[in-house]
Amino acid sequence: MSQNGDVLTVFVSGELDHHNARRLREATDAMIQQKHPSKLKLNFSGVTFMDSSGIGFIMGRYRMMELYGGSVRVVAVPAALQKVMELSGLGCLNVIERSSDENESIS
Amino acid sequence: MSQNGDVLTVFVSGELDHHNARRLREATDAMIQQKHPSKLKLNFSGVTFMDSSGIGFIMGRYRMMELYGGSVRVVAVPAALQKVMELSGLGCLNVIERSSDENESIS
Amino acid sequence: MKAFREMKMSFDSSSDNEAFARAAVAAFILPLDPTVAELGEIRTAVSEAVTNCVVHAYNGSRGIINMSVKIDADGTVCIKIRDSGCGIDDIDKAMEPLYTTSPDSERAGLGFAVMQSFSDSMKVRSAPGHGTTVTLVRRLSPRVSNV
Amino acid sequence: MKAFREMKMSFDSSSDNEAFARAAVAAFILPLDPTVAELGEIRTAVSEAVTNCVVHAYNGSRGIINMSVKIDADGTVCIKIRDSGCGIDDIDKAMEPLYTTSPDSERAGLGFAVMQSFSDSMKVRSAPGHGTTVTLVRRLSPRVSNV
Ligand SMILES: Nc1ncnc2c1ncn2[C@@H]1O[C@H](COP(=O)(O)OP(=O)(O)O)[C@@H](O)[C@H]1O
Ligand SMILES: Nc1ncnc2c1ncn2[C@@H]1O[C@H](COP(=O)(O)OP(=O)(O)O)[C@@H](O)[C@H]1O
Repeated sequence: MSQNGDVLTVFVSGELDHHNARRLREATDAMIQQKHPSKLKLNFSGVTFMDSSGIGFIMGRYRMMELYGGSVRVVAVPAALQKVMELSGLGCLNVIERSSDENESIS
Repeated sequence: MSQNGDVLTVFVSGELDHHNARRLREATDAMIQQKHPSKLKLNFSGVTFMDSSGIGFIMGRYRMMELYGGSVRVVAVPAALQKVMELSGLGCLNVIERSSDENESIS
Repeated sequence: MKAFREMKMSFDSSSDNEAFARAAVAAFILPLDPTVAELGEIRTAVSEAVTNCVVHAYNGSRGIINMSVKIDADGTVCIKIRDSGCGIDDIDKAMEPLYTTSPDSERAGLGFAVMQSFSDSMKVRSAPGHGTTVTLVRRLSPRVSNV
Repeated sequence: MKAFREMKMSFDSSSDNEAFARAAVAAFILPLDPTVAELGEIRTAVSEAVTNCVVHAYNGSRGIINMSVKIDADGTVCIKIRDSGCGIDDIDKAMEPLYTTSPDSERAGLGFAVMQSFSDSMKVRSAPGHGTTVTLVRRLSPRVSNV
């Protein structure tokens, strides 16, 4: 995890399923509570597998950041995960960054 | 497969089990019968898994090459396969090249 | 190569077995030479079904999950995932996207939607108090034989 | 993490299932965080046992292979591979290194030697005409917990 201004970036990696989501959620929420960023960036470039538990994880952080008046962006989503992401409707909430914007995710 | 002088080199790759040994045996024997090399080099650098079917494959080629008055050398054996190779007793027949000789396997 | 093959397995409802189950299915259908996308989608659908057994059917307690995979001569893969857990009262409602009975554990209510999207047909049978069986059928794209 | 886990499976004696069986066992024990060497040796031992069912027990005809994997609380892995094939008349002789009844199909006669070398204990039970069960036990090296 890295923090830049009031942006907190979390690099998610490995297989994002129900089993692994718990630890990821705990680690991410501890950081949010500590840093109170206005923007949470979830960098998914290292995610090799994701099912709907990953959607639950994103939605959970989305709600949490809203509570604090902040926002969430999911960046660098591997092509293999696009279809699951699309099913979630998160695209409409402007949470998922299109891959063409991916260079923005460097920050 | 590549031939250099009267040395025939076969690059073996993937998982060398009973299922895959059949195709490998057929392809190798077809080459031997066509080229009649005096030396058969089996390059194992690409082998990611091997059980005793691999030993059977090497022994089979050893007998075949002996019939023709030729010899067999197994080169570039990955560390993970050493223990199975040692069980085979092929070391005593001077068939397995020690990894320190591995540069010789470039030919 | 595409002869009939069948595999059955059972394992406990530990969440470790979500990864195990999808890896086992992937390894079983690998000889059919599926595309990377097909393999990924089948792994995802299996993960959803097994997670539902862990999270909903047994709700954290220990139970047995049964899974079978059947491959037809024409490359059709049929996967059955069965539990002996709490069962589903209203299957139609359960299948609605975003519907979940476990919002607290951050379920998105999209498990059945993903299974449906990643299979050619999905069937859910359930007996409340006795368990649930999900059947997923997926036809793999035909391959030009290279032998 | 190291709680008791158990898995049972059955599959047909197609040679495709040699790779499937070792992949399934590897996926099942992965949560124990085995070393690469341990994982490789267990995969190899499983491959030998399953290959023997395909090659010897059923000798090319179709039959069912049963496999179970049990993980103890202390990280001991117990793998049973059972067939209902021809059985073994003389187990002591069968276990001798280099002994094989199928030299023509290039068996090296080292399957049992490999299984023995790659496990802490190996047990073979067989009833001629009825089938064979091989039990492999392997204790994984203890890990320093990182949680
Ligand atoms: N195997 C099962 N046993 C009992 N209930 C289930 C099972 N699978 C699904 N359900 C019920 O159906 C609902 C919707 O499931 P699903 O679409 O997978 O979403 P989610 O898992 O995110 O809740 C679940 O919340 C649960 O109430
Ligand atoms: N599951 C089995 N069913 C029947 N016979 C078996 C079985 N496993 C081993 N055998 C017998 O034991 C012999 C030795 O087995 P093994 O050491 O694995 O060497 P290999 O498989 O190379 O022959 C085999 O040749 C076969 O006769």
